[in-house]
Amino acid sequence: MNYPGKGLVEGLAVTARNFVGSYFYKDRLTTVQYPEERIQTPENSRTFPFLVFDESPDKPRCTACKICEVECPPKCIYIVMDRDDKGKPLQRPKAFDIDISVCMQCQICVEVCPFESIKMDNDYEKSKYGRFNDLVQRLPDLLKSNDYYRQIKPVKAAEVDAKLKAEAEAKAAKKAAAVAAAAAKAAATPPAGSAT
Amino acid sequence: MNIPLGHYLILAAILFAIGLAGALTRKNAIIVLMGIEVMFNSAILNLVAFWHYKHFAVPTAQLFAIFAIAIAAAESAVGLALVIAVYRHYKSVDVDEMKELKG
Amino acid sequence: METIYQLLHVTFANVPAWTVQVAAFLIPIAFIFGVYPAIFALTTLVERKALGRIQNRYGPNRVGIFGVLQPLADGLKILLKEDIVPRVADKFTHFLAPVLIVVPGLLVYLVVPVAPGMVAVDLKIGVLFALAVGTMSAIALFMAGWASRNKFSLLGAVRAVAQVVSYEVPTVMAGVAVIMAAGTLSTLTIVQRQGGGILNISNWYVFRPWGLVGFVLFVIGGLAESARCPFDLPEAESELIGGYHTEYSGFKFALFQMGEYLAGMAMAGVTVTLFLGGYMGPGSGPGLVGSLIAMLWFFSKLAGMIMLNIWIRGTWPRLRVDQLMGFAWKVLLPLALVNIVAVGFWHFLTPRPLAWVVTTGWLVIWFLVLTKCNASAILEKREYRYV
Amino acid sequence: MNIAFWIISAVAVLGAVLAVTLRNLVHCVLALILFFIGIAAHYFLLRADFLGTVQILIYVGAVAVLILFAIMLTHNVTGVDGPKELLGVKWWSGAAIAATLAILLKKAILSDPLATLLPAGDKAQSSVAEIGKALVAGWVVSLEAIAILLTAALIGAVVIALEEIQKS
Amino acid sequence: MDHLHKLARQQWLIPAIPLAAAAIQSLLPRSAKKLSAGLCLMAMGISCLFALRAFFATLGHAEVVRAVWNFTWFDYGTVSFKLGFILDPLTAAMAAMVTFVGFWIFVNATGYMHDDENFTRFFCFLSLFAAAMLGLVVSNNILLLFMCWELVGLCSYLLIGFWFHKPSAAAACKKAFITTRIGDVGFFLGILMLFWKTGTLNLYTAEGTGALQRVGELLGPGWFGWSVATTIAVLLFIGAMGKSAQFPLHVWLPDAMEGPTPVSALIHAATMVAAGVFMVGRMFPLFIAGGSLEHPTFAMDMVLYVGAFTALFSATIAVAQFDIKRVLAYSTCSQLGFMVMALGAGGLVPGQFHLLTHAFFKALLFLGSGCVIIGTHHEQDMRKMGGLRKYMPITFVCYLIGMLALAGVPPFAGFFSKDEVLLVTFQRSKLAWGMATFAAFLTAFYMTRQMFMVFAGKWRGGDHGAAHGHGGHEPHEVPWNMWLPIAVLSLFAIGLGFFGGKYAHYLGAEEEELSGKALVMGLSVTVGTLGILLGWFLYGRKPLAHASDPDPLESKLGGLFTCLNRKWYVDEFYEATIIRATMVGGTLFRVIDKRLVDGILHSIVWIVRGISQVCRWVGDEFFINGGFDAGCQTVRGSGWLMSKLQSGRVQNYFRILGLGTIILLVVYFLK
Repeated sequence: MNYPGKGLVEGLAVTARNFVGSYFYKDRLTTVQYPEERIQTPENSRTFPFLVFDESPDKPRCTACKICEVECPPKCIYIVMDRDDKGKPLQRPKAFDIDISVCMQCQICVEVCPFESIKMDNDYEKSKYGRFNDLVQRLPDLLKSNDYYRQIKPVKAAEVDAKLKAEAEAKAAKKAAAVAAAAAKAAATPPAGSAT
Repeated sequence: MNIPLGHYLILAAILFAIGLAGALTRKNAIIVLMGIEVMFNSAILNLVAFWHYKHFAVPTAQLFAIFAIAIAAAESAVGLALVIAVYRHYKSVDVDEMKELKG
Repeated sequence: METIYQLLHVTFANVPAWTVQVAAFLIPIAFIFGVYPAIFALTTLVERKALGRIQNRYGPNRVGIFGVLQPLADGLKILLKEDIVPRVADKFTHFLAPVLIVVPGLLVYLVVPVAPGMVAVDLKIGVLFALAVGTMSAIALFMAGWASRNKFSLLGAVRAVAQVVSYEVPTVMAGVAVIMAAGTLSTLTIVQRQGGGILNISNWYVFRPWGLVGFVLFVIGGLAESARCPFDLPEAESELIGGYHTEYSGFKFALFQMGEYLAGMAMAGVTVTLFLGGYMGPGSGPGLVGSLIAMLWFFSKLAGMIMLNIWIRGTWPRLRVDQLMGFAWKVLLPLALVNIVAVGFWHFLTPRPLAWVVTTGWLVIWFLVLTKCNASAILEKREYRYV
Repeated sequence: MNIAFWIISAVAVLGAVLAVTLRNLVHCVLALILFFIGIAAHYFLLRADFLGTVQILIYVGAVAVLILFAIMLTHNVTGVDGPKELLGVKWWSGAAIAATLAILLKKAILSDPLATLLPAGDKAQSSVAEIGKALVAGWVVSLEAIAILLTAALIGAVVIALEEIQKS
Repeated sequence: MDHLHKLARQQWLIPAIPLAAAAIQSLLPRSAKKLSAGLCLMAMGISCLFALRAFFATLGHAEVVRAVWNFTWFDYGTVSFKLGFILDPLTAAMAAMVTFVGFWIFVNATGYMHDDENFTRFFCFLSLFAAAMLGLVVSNNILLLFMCWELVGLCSYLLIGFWFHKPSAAAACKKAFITTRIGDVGFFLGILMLFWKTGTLNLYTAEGTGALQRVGELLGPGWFGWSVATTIAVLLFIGAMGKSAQFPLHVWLPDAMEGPTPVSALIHAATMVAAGVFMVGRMFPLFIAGGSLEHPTFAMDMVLYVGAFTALFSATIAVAQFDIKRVLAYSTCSQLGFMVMALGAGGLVPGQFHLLTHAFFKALLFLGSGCVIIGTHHEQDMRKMGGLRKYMPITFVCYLIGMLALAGVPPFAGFFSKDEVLLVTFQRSKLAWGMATFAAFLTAFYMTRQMFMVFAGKWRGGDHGAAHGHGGHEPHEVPWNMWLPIAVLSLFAIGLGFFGGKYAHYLGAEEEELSGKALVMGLSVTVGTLGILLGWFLYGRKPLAHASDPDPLESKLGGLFTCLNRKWYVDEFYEATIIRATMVGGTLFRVIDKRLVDGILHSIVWIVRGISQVCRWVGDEFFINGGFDAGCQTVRGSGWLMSKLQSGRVQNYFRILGLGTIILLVVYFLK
């Protein structure tokens, strides 16, 4: 049956269903009551970079190679390499600052890092009351454990771990091979004079 | 209330004179029409005043007032339509410029 | 007013008479100034919550328990806002408009009875007064839009005035049907005429063929006159930013909102009075208890009408300007005129079943004729390319 | 209630004076509305409630809006009305004629014994039902004539205002 | 009687219902065909029920019953104009006939107009016509009657010219309108005179103050030596002549056949043309006032002979027509002549009775011809028909009944009524009776001719088929909504005659034994039979073989046939005399105006100019000019001042108005 205003009446029926239904079926409500409840952010989401350390914050993966500092398009990364008293580089950052009011979350730093040290975080609660200093993330703010990384991005973390492990094993194997080779060489080489 | 009838009549006369002055002095046709509305209203006020003071037994004066209001409404509708039509033609609503009969 | 006067006079027999008189004057005014703005405040909250539920959201629920303090928070926020007046605006008119817009809405409540004998002024011409005062809002809207010196404002104002003037006609005509049936213009008498019958309900005018049609017409006209959805073209956010109140901020803006809501509620109140039996309902009658029940009935009906408005706002899309005008003049006005004739049939035809049949038949025939005549305006269900 | 008469009269006169003297057209209309409301208040004071309401409904609700629309359609929307017209011959002659007329009318009114007539008080009660009955009983022909007039005015106004649009 | 008065108060409903339907229909869109036709039929049906109720209420009373309901239309000074509605047997029978026949004609029209794109407009006009006609019938006031009279004229104009894109239809509708308007001048003069003499336009009132109840006061001298009543009657009859197509104002009716056939059936056979007869019947007291059977008034004589002549004259023309509808149109003229003649002979009852029976069978014949036209795909020439009996059996049977009724064959309705007419005429004038009897003979003959040409023989439509491009179609039977009405009407054409005797009593004539009953009846049957036999002899034995064959009668009569075929050259005569005379007169006056009057004027001017030259030479230059120039200057100056007043500035006028008021007030005070 078709009558004038049919569409209007059907529309009223739909909204009435919504109105009543939303009191009885919680799954109709799409709102997340934010401070009390949060939703797991998707793995591919990203906010700002952070630095990964493995065992303790003293030993970040970062070697202060400054590749990221160079590559960063808005130049929001500032790195000072740590040196010992003699001025010898210690291959770790003394200062690592990211100005998140400048950072544009492009992830290029992550792409270029050869040490899998800098990664994108998904922590979105970075609001601060100050406009200048408060928004500069210092090294202690940036350092987060690998466990944390595994937690927020399990798949990628597993890949990285596997890769690092493989590299470490390869390195160890190579080292072992080198040691073995050296040993073999030492063993296999007769004294030169005796041969001639 | 003990205002004598004369007060109302004089009030109506003053309002009428104001309306007349508006209709006479202003150049804008719309204000001329407004002046005429003022005169209409003051005339109707007379009717109602006489009804209240003298002929309150029958509603005839109020009927006349209603008729007069209806006629004034019709007059203003047509008058304003004419003003709009004239404006389209002369690009002006100045009554001094509307002195030609030919279009 | 007279009832209150009597009540006070009897209760406080030994106070000077003029105090009683003044009190009888002030109490209704206090009532109107106190209750209806309070209902307005509540309505804003209920509206937001209901709209949320209609869209499967929660709505405001943070300020106070269930968000009941939200209106207070809104009010505070809007009071603290900066009041900006455009430099080129017509200052005086710009200031006057938000003041004037609240007045007609409040004036209408003067003649809306909330319980037996409880009406601020029992005017003999109550219905006409309510409708006449309603038109004055058009002037305030025009002043607001014109004084802002803003194209969007002016367009909104012109739309508002055209809309109010156009929908005034069918609304009044729908009211005329009730006036004819009741034989009086007094709102109190009209409500009394709707009493009796089964449970004080069956004599409501909405349960008459012409009354139903009149009710629908009046609700539509009321929505349009108070510029509520789906007739909110004057302030259409997506087209005119905010229409006539684009250039208003702070408390003046709040006054506009308030005026609009008060006008809408006033129309709802008049609708309840004219068609839904006012305070009539099971249990309402004279006496203290009866009056309280009657008041309960009136305010529940008012709440129902407000909910209907919210429901409609949450559902229907906005009209186009030409559709708006065409609807008023080609559908509502003829239907209202036909409805008046139907009341004539109702009045003169006996016995009642015959009147029912003839009136219903007459209205249905004309409804079909109007549908046929406006067939080109009725939109078919359309398949959109991009769903 | 004397005070009411004087206040309302002052409002009405003020409205009328402003309506015909203000420079800005829209302000003129707003003043005119004030005047209309003043007249309506006078009707209420004279116990012609129905007329007062009709006055508001028709004049404030319709005629004033109509004038506003006419201004919007004919003038620059800000409503500013050209240079000042004061102090011209035209102004003085018009004002003089109006003033003379007012004075003479006052004299005429006061010279009549009716001017001192006191009000009837509560006896003058307007009954809407009475007006309605009179309209459809004794004055039905006038009512019909008014109806025809209004219809003709409606059609005429539309035709006059639409004419040029259709041509172009 | 109380019941009758109650019904009389409701008489207005009979025209009001179709009027309301017309009002609604006029607002319907073009596509609402079914709704429009439904409304029209419904309104007519309801009206018919009301009319039948009124009709049956008037039956069975011992004497003539009459109930009226008058009301004041408006007061003008001391004069109050009243309108009124009447319920008496004349009205009741007429209203019942109009609504009943009209209803079936409307049904037929739904079929006939089925494919017309202006269907809605057509039915709107039909409703309006029905309303006007019924208003005419039920009005108790000559002014209301006249208004409705004009309104039916207007509807007739609209409906004849319904296909106004055809030039012939446009001309025909103008002709019908103008010709009847000539008669209406007389009618209106009659009304004015009636009002002048009696001061009222109501025909009957309960108090006995109606115009027709006071004809006794109208026997004073009027115009041309007649009494006032006779003068009014003659003037009114001029109106009736126009409306009822009496010679010499009959010329519009045949041309009116340009309209759609249901219109011809409704307006030009059953109802509107009968309005003239009805009006004469309604005003009958005026016609007979002051006369008797032996010394009838001039009005009665005029009515009698105009009727008799028209009956014969039109019948002769009908003999030689080839258009199926034109034959019927002239036949209608002729039958109207019979009715008028009967009235003129003092026989109100036979005249009205013939009106009723004629309405049924002539509507039947017209609708039948409409069926034939539809069945043969819009062919109207009888020479191109033939053999339709095979193709359209139902139409044939009904048409045959109608034809027999018209020809006056005994058991059918036409026989009874025509016999009554002839009988009453026989009492008055042997001459008129003779003419009428011959007309009856011709009637039988031309109807037989038509039957044979249309229904007998073989289908001749194919002859010209190639030329028209659609003639290849075989004729076919029409749909049910077209044949059902004629079937219903044919029942009445058979049966209605038996009520004739009762009808006489019903309308109030005294039962009187008329002489020569056997002779008249025998002769009318004889001439009817002879006519049919002659028709069979000429057309039935050997039907036309081809459409181009000459008419058998043409070979017998020769030039006379051509003369009849051209309608006795009346149109040409009018063209040559009245119209030409008017044109010539106009030209003549123009010439007189230009030559004679202007010539005189010019010569006077020359003379005056000559004199003035002399005067100027003699003394003007010297004596007068000195003072005159100064005067001229003054006049010019004042004129200049006055022209300043006419500045075209509204406010100046306004200002002067204000000043004038002030001056008036000042004068008032100084007085």
